[in-house]
Amino acid sequence: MNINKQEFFDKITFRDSLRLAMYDEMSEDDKVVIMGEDVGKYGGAYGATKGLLDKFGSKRVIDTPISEPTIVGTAIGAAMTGLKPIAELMYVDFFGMSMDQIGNQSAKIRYMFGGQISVPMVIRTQGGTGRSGGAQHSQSLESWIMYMPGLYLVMPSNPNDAYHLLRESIKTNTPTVFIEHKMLYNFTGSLDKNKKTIFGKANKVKNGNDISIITYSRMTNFALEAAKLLENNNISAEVIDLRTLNPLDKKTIIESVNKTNHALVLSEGHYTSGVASEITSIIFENCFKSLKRPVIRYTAEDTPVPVAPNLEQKYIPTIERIKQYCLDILN
Amino acid sequence: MNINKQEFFDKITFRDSLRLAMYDEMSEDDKVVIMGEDVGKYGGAYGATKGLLDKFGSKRVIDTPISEPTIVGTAIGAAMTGLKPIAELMYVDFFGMSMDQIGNQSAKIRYMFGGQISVPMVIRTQGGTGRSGGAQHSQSLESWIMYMPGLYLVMPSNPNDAYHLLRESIKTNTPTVFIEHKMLYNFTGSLDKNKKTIFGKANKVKNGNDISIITYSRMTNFALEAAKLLENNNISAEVIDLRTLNPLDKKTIIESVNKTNHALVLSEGHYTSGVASEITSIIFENCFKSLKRPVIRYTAEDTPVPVAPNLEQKYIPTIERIKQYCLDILN
Amino acid sequence: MNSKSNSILKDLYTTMKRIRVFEERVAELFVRGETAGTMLHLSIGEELGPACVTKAMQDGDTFTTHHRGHGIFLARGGNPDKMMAEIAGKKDGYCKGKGGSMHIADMNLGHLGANAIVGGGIPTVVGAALSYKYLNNNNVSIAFFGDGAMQQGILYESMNMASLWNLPVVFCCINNQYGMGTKIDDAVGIKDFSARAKSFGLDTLHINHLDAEKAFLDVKDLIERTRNDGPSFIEVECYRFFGHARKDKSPYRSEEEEVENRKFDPINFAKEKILADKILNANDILSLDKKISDEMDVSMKFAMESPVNEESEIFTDVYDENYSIESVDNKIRNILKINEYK
Amino acid sequence: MNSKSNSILKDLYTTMKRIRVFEERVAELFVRGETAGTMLHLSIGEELGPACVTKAMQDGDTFTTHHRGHGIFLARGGNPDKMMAEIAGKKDGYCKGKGGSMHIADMNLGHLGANAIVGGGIPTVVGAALSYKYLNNNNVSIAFFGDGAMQQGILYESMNMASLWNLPVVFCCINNQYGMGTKIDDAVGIKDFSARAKSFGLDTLHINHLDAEKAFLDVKDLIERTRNDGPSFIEVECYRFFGHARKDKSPYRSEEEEVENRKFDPINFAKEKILADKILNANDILSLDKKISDEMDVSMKFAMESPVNEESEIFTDVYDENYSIESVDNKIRNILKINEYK
Ligand SMILES: Cc1ncc(C[n+]2csc(CCOP(=O)(O)OP(=O)(O)O)c2C)c(N)n1
Ligand SMILES: Cc1ncc(C[n+]2csc(CCOP(=O)(O)OP(=O)(O)O)c2C)c(N)n1
Ligand SMILES: [Mg+2]
Ligand SMILES: [Mg+2]
Repeated sequence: MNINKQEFFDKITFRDSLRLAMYDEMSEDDKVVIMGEDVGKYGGAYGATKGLLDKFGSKRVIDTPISEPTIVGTAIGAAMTGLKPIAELMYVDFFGMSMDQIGNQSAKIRYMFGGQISVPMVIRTQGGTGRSGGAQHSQSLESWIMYMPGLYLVMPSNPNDAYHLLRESIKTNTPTVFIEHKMLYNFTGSLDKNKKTIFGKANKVKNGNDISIITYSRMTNFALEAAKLLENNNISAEVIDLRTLNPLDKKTIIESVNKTNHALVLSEGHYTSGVASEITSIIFENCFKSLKRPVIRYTAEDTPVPVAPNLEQKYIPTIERIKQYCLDILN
Repeated sequence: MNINKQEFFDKITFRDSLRLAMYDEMSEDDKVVIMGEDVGKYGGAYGATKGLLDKFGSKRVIDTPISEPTIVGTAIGAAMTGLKPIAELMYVDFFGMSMDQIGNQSAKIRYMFGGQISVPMVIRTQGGTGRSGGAQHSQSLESWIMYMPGLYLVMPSNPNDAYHLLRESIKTNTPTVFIEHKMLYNFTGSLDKNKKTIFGKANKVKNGNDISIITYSRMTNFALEAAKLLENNNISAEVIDLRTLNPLDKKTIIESVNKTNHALVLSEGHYTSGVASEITSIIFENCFKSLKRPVIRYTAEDTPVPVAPNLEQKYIPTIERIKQYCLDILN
Repeated sequence: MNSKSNSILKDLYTTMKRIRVFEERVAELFVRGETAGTMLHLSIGEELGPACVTKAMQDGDTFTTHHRGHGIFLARGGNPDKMMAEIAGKKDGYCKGKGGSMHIADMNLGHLGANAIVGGGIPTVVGAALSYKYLNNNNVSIAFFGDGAMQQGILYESMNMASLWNLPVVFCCINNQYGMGTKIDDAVGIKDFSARAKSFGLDTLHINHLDAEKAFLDVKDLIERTRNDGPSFIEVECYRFFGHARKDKSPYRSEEEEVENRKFDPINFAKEKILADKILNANDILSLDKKISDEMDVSMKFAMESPVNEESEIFTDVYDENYSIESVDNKIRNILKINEYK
Repeated sequence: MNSKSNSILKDLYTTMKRIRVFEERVAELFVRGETAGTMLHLSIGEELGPACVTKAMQDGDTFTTHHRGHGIFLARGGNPDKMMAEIAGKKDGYCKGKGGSMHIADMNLGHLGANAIVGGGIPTVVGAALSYKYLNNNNVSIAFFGDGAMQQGILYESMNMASLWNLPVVFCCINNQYGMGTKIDDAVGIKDFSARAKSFGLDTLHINHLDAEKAFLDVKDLIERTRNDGPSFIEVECYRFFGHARKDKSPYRSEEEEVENRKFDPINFAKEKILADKILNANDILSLDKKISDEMDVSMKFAMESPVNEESEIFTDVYDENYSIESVDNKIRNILKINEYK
């Protein structure tokens, strides 16, 4: 990539934004290291660390064996003793085997030890459907993390947020889980290094008056597409991209719904007991008086993810149906 | 225990109910085996398998090494090849290391393999606060499981349900997570072997007209105590014990709230993104028109569990505050 | 060279060749855009292990495989039509297209499932072997996995349990020298996997040659010992001829290395031995190969012609009972309906 | 016997004795109902390993412990007042009473934390050692764990990584023969833990005697080698004199076994050697013991008199920054307030 050209920043991929964020952070702070399976020579399963090994060497970009719990655990130990590790888990689905180190250790160390020490680490990982990865390579497990006090949880939807939020995630001393959607890596947008994304602040990506679509990660783009379609029906939808699920910017959600009086919560996770349940509760609780219709949560199905492409596509929310449910709510 | 005396059944502990359920099921079906850490000679960390080794021998009551992922994985393999294993995880907190086998394997095998095979196993485990076990031995992690399609989730509150639901959990071919609250083992009640608990049906443990308290597991008892206090204020609270979180008996919840027009959701899990969020959403969605006040969810705090007994006590819902919040809602 | 031995080698050759051609057709299916996704892990070059080990199995023996398991399954008798259809994500596949390449299974054949989690299927066979011991039948259960899985803790937990209970389990490591782009030297401190297995009390066998017949006989002995005496470990050294998955062009290794290593081809080795020992002549082999090629063409066609599955299939097979899963659409419609007159 | 050696043994005796008495006071604290809960895992009988290994550590070296870690921490210099207060769940404890016996830590002393998850603290030291290598200082990091943790997969993943990267890590197994009620023979197929470690490329040391001085010298050598040459494994055999936790009366083992094994007491052994070698006389020892006893009485008193912590402490230390955590009560009050006039 030729990062000296403005056009590079005008149309940068999500992937390159992430690479650049790590590049910049590593250049500024030599305590930042990357570790994970195939993050070095291979450049990351989805290419997000490509080039970093060449630039920073194998002491700072560390290829690990296929040992997820220990990758996270090692990052914890490094973070407690002076480094700022970015540990990559190739798929979010590998939370299954590493939740002890993530949820029982990194999230709780500061608390259990009475505030003696912080664990300044980032767990970068990748999730979601879209590539027929099947039930064990396509999940959305953010609700597990959102349930764990002590962890920040970041799920950006565009290159600018990806860049700034990853840098902030590395800088903060609180262990942070950073989940990238596999279908976003090739998604392009502009990046302005001066246009910092405020960590913990939701983004009103589209202003609107009739209904609020509250979402995050890849579904933000689905929501925007649906909002476009809704314009044809003379409906002006507001789209809120949460960006960070912890901290969660309740204020922006509530203000939006209090304005539009209608809400659709959109998530690629399962319906039951997912992030959408939490957001839905928050809206009902706080906008009970202003809501003209019940909040609707539109999510993936309550089944494992099927492999067959035709099933996988119907398994998650579709733009067409987002539009339709908005119309239904407003009816 | 002298199980020939009626009085034994009139006042049986939760622990003995569980033992008896396993005893009866193992007596009826020689494919049922128990495996886990210290389930044999030790009789289980909380005594729930005491005596079973003597009765059924070490081929059926199997002490395992301290290898949680493999305990679950071994149970899966056994379940796929003719046995009906009950795997004990000593603490629910050990989900952290075994969620791959629980959530990525047992829950999904049937689906991924197109319905070719079932995984008839039970994971019995134990959770909750009350013994100063600290952040890694006192969690309520049911929301992780509730989020995983393919798993039943059972959390009984009394000896009769414990007995019948455990037997049903063993009988069903769907992998079932059965979570016992550590403070319930010594809790007594009556057991009627003929009074079967319907799997998937919530229990209206107390009838009432003014407000519905929706809860499960140990908090059911807190709710009942609070309901008693509320009587003094001339308030009649209805208490619903969900018993199984998957299947979830939405109908009973909805009918109750549609009658009382007020609801408090009570859980020992965290506030954010927990089971309470799901129940709260369901009530708002389905009782939006009948609700006179917003639903309130009352839960443990959004922090790890502190060890100090005085802090631990304040960390979870208290009976006094349950009462108070009911009054506040009705005000 | 007696005729029994003759037929062993011929069998092994046929099995290996069928794997090779099957995988080539999968690659073609991919190129034609007919596979479900790109996560297709081919075992070209690694045929020896699957052929030898599955041939040493008996009725009722079971196994699990890793993500690179087509060859093992096919060698054990998997139906290539249904396999190919599953890989294409189609209705006629083994798992109705819901599992795909990485989650293929066949209970009738004792295939307890491929697994997309490295190491994920290993404890399954410990549990199966526990059943066999309990039920007092004489079966073994075999876990196949890659060298990468040697770095998954669950393997050692499983080895210990199998050893403690003296279970009829075979842990079979197909060591193709790579875990994705990471060479084995960059993944382990010490490469002697047998030493690891021995330290947990397992009987071991290390195959690092191309002689399939010899390998088969050694494996057969070991599996019979396992049936009676307890767990064992097999390492089969080989080389992953191509990229990790369909899109990987292996930029992390040199072309020379690849060319050099592809010379160690178990199929060529077997073919030459067959010719040298005059078990078959060149023409026989040509027509055998042709038969295999035709067979796999048919399978590929079968897969391409198989219909996709109905949308309603999303909702089946989640729970055992007739617990009907409400679609999200239904859930939403209900809520909208209830609140219609507000 | 030179005077340096004299002082080593005296030191080791003192350290072991301090552990013993500390643990006895914890037991007393429990009986008085002054501990936070019953999950108190005493290391009586197991003092040799903690004493020797911590004495061989240098400034800046770090360690993690398991749930039975009081002795290790105390031996490394832990303040018994603050330890006892933590075990009581009090404000003056190391972790403000929020961590308790199983989550005690002291960053100033390099104690990266006890852990209630068997094996949970093991990879931490691999990460610490990675830092040391990166930062180019000369420190080692040591994980202490029990024989039960030898059955946790994460240990082998950690050994492999330490070996692969040649990190200054010591894996120290305090083998007290039991994991709760399960005797080691019922937990492992093969008891030779050193063989396991060796197969992953680790230098090993097995201590199965009571001679603390000899053990210390061997450990010291090993740790110095680790500092320069890479990871190692120490197994210290001992016997858990009492139950697993405070309420366990060990019904799963015989009284004879206990009586027999309690004879192998490292403290008695050291005392007799001190007397035999005339390093101290009986009176010296009596007064030394008295001093220790007094010290621990003071600590116990300190713990009992320490106040409980304020309720507001529930909400601190969760996140690093001044991210204020809203209490559930606040959340509820807000919702009620917003909806007041409905
Ligand atoms: C637990 C887990 N970690 C990482 C991956 C991603 N991944 C898939 S295959 C693979 C390489 C596995 O190497 P190996 O076990 O040697 O098998 P091979 O691909 O060489 O057949 C990796 C890292 C995974 N699927 N599961
Ligand atoms: C992962 C995990 N599994 C189980 C337990 C419950 N448990 C606590 S201590 C213990 C025994 C551990 O034995 P060992 O490692 O030998 O240590 P010891 O208690 O003998 O010092 C068990 C099973 C736990 N805390 N963590
Ligand atoms: Mg490999
Ligand atoms: Mg022990």
